[in-house]
Amino acid sequence: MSNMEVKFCDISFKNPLVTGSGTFGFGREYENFYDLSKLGGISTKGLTLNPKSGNKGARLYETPSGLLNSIGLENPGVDRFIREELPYMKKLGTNIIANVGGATMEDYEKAIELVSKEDVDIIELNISCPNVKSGGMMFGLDEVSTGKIVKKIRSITRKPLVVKLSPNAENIVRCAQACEAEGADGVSLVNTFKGMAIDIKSRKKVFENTYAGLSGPAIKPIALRMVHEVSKNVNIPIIGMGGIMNYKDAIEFIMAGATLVSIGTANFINPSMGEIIVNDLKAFMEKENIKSFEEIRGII
Amino acid sequence: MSNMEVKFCDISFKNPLVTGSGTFGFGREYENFYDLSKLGGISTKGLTLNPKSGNKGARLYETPSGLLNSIGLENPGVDRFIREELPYMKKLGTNIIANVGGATMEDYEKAIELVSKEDVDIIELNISCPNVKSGGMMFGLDEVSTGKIVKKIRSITRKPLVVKLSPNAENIVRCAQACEAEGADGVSLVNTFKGMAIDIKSRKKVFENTYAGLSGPAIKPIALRMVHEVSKNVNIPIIGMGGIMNYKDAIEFIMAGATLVSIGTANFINPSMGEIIVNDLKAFMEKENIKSFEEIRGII
Amino acid sequence: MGKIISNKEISPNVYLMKVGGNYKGDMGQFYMIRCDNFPLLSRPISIHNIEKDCISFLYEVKGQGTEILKNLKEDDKIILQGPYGNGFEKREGKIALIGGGMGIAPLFYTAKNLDNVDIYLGFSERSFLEKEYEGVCENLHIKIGGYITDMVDFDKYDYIYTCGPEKMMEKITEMGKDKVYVSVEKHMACGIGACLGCNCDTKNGNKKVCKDGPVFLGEDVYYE
Amino acid sequence: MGKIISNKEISPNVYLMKVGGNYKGDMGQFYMIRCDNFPLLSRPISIHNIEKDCISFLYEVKGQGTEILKNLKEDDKIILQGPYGNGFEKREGKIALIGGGMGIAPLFYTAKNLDNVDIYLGFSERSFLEKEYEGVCENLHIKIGGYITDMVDFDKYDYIYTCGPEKMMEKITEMGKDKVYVSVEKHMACGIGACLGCNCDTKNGNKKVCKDGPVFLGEDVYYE
Ligand SMILES: Cc1cc2nc3c(=O)[nH]c(=O)nc-3n(C[C@H](O)[C@H](O)[C@H](O)COP(=O)(O)OP(=O)(O)OC[C@H]3O[C@@H](n4cnc5c(N)ncnc54)[C@H](O)[C@@H]3O)c2cc1C
Ligand SMILES: Cc1cc2nc3c(=O)[nH]c(=O)nc-3n(C[C@H](O)[C@H](O)[C@H](O)COP(=O)(O)OP(=O)(O)OC[C@H]3O[C@@H](n4cnc5c(N)ncnc54)[C@H](O)[C@@H]3O)c2cc1C
Ligand SMILES: Cc1cc2nc3c(=O)[nH]c(=O)nc-3n(C[C@H](O)[C@H](O)[C@H](O)COP(=O)(O)O)c2cc1C
Ligand SMILES: Cc1cc2nc3c(=O)[nH]c(=O)nc-3n(C[C@H](O)[C@H](O)[C@H](O)COP(=O)(O)O)c2cc1C
Ligand code: FES
Ligand code: FES
Repeated sequence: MSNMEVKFCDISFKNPLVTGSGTFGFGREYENFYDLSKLGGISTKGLTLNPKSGNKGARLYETPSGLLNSIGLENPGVDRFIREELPYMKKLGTNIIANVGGATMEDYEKAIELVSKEDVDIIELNISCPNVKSGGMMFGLDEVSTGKIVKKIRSITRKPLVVKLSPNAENIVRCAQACEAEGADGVSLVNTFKGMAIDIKSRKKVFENTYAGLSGPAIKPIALRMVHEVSKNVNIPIIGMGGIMNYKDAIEFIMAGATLVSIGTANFINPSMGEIIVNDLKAFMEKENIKSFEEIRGII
Repeated sequence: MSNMEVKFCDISFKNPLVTGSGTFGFGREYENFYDLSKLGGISTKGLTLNPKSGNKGARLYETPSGLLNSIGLENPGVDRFIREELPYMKKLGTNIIANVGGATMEDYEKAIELVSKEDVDIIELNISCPNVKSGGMMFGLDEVSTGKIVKKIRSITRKPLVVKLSPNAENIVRCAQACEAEGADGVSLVNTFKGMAIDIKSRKKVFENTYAGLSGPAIKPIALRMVHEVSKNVNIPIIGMGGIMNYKDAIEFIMAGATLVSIGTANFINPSMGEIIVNDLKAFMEKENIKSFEEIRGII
Repeated sequence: MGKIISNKEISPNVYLMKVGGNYKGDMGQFYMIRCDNFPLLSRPISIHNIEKDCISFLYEVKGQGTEILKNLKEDDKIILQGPYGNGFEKREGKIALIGGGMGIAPLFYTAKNLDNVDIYLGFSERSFLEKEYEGVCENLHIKIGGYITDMVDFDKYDYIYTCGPEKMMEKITEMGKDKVYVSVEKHMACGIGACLGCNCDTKNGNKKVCKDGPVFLGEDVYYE
Repeated sequence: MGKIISNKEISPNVYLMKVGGNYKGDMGQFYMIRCDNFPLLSRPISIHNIEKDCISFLYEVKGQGTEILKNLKEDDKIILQGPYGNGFEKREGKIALIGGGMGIAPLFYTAKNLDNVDIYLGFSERSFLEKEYEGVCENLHIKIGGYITDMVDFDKYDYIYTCGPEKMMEKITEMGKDKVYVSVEKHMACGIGACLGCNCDTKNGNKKVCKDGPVFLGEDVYYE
């Protein structure tokens, strides 16, 4: 009998599939499509200390097999998350990963302090959002600043701490190593790639911020390579993501070394994608006679 | 009247479209499809001092809107290029860009010395091929090693020198700046992104080298962003490339700051693509009443 | 998964597509439509009509997604997700429906579901489906070229429902004030309120076109 | 740009597609086939037959590309680039054509262009097109399951042309030695010798399957 359960940061996940931050809200929008307790976990929309109204102008642009987004971390802020969303999420019967972003170190600290008091399973420290000007990503671009923020945050929370890494980092392996060195319990990768689009008719850039974040199947080969590289160079577990559209992609990430896998853009293609992939993963395990994902994790 | 001519490194190109190294051989394979004198230029298959037989095993893998390749710089070597290919190319009536790669600094130097004596218009120093183990890319990953090799090569050639940059570099802007500082006449970007693929049935990596290079429309939004970033930070001209599939993409790269644009993977989709895009660019200029590409270059 | 019943070009580049099945939906709602893996995102298309055993969509071919739609033939498969969004409400009183360009698409089903409506349709070059629209309203007014707003006596109506180019809807809002409800268009990824990509800036803060809209009180919307 | 004349499933997952037009090609050559922007690469498919006003392809549905082919209907458009490659040569003498699985595809047109051939076809589960192949050869031998090589008396033939799984072709080369010509399959991007992606390692060095092949002297090929 196949058992889909995996341990990640000492927490039990009923299966390795989680939904990616910013693509699943707080779950509400998907509850009518399937029973969300089927998921291994849900990563919340990126939270900041104070509410954020997000970016103006175009927020989406489709590219070949990819999606550029410039949402700009629109979110209700940590307080309202705790009051209005978390109680709902707790009833869903799946693990909650609170994704926290920020513009300044102080914001990060305060937000993490507040979230740490709550009943969330994991904190995902987002230092990789390319869509807010003075925001997250600058902390995640090199191992020195990554190490610094992880050290600080580690000192203020006892929650399992996962750091979400940027594919735009100078060297994602060294960033992951810095996370490990400073006591992070895991890393998640990748966030979106910094990309851009130009409207040649109007001769203007599509996004007010000029650059936006690229996600979807287009980035999968690169994301998979990054997960593989990181997994060979750190001992903390990985949440792998970037263009996963079906169970086959998910298995590739697991074989490359990911313990959990996350779907982002795929949720937009079909709101039931989470359930579909969980079912397909189960079927795959059975067909291939895999008893536990440990058997295939990191075998490449 | 629209004039497609552009100056690049003081050399006149009849139009901004060149074909990308490694995707156009030495032109021969395309001569039956269209009159190659229609092209602004041709960048040769990456040349190394000695002949190379390339990589074993799978060399190609299709991804959503992308192509992973692991050719491994198969080429006849500089000598045979000079003897057997260059005389043919000289007759094509288009500019010749000799793309030169290498595994050691010495190889680079010798190869460049030989090529410099020949009648090629530009030397493209390839420090960004992800597909040879001890090869080119390690020179192009950070600005220090980039600066070093460019300095050395600059001292041994008077040919216009363009450095082909890697999107896998830690910071492509700083690499470009290092090229400029050391006297390169231009930069070309991007080479392929390091990616990977796994065959979940056989539970094996697809490529013997594990990683391969991703090209095609999937990478366009990222490549375009890199060209834009670089163009805002250096004063030497740029050959822009990465996923250009039609004249619209080409115009985006020009608006982002490229002087020349190069098509790679697009040649595989339709061997006449070079001619098609040149014609379409011409039509676009006329329709939009653009007299010279200078009017729109770098306007974003 | 639906099956195409028919897919006809009714005017240059404009298609009317019928998909078999028992689909639901209110006036002004839309479906997210796709065929296969490509293009990546589904396309939002308004409900043009719902009949007993089929739903229809009226669309213009713009880019890759609609190009693929246009090539669908009888019996081909199509994926419809929906109905999504908050459409036009059923209100008492005399209502004018004003459509410009492809904005006319949702007004057919809207008219069918309302009593006492007049329809104003503005086309840039040529009109189509006049007969059909005539069958679902009291008075049909058609204008080809120029401003459709020139034809409307705003005082005659209790409500104005409009869909079309933003400039047109902005103008109508100016003229019709708080009587006007507009159907807003934004690029969408999820269609269900999860991605926050279809943001519409309103007097009541950020609204999601796919979930809070596409129909909003005209005066609430900050036009771009 | 060609137009589909017909596209029929002749056995589970195996389709015979006819495209109208005056196409050229020699036996064992192939076309690079695509429909639209997706998937990115064209698919190499052998010439199955060429008639006065049409060309046909016999293909198995494997993945995304062939899935799209399979959905094509009469009058749909398709893009054919070719003919490419060095196919089977016209040689004097008695020739055996041995096909395994979809490797049978090019052998029909090959047989049509040769005199004095016997055909051996190996299928894993069920056979198809027996009648058609019977019409273009002296003797048709069919085997379902097991090894097709068991049926062939290699001494009887001056040449052996084969196309099918690599293991089969390797075995045939072992048995038939320098009489054997094999048609090699590799993933392709350009189809014209430019990308160096379809490399085949041979005793004479690197060869491009798309340009130097797909047909090689069996003994020259290093099987994987
Ligand atoms: C709620 C809603 C209802 C709509 N109803 C209809 C309808 O009934 N009939 C009709 O013809 N059109 C309708 N549209 C517009 C239609 O969605 C676009 O024309 C279509 O998505 C264009 O897709 P494409 O692939 O042909 O064009 P592309 O330009 O290739 O599309 C690229 C991307 O931009 C998006 N996009 C492009 N134009 C628009 C647009 N105007 N609005 C939203 N997204 C766009 C696409 O969805 C896609 O993600 C509606 C839009 C919305 C938001
Ligand atoms: C010279 C030549 C002639 C061929 N003739 C025929 C034929 O007549 N009938 C037929 O059914 N098949 C033929 N094939 C195999 C056919 O090209 C593949 O089955 C097809 O490309 C699979 O595409 P897909 O999108 O369905 O599969 P996918 O697995 O989705 O394809 C993904 C990628 O892998 C490549 N690929 C997958 N399998 C093969 C393969 N076996 N050979 C080469 N590339 C592959 C595809 O071209 C594509 O680039 C031929 C191959 C070659 C090289
Ligand atoms: C619309 C959108 C919003 C996102 N918002 C966030 C966010 O708030 N915080 C975060 O860490 N990642 C965010 N991401 C990144 C995703 O969680 C994920 O890392 C990325 O999209 C790659 O995965 P995918 O290709 O499966 O989408 C967002 C992605 C998208 C497409
Ligand atoms: C099959 C293949 C071979 C390539 N070989 C080389 C090479 O020898 N030297 C080089 O500088 N770039 C090489 N490239 C990179 C291309 O020149 C180009 O930089 C890259 O493919 C991005 O452009 P594209 O998306 O238009 O293909 C190769 C690319 C491909 C796909
Ligand atoms: S389209 Fe995703 S929130 Fe509206
Ligand atoms: S497919 Fe490109 S060389 Fe053969």
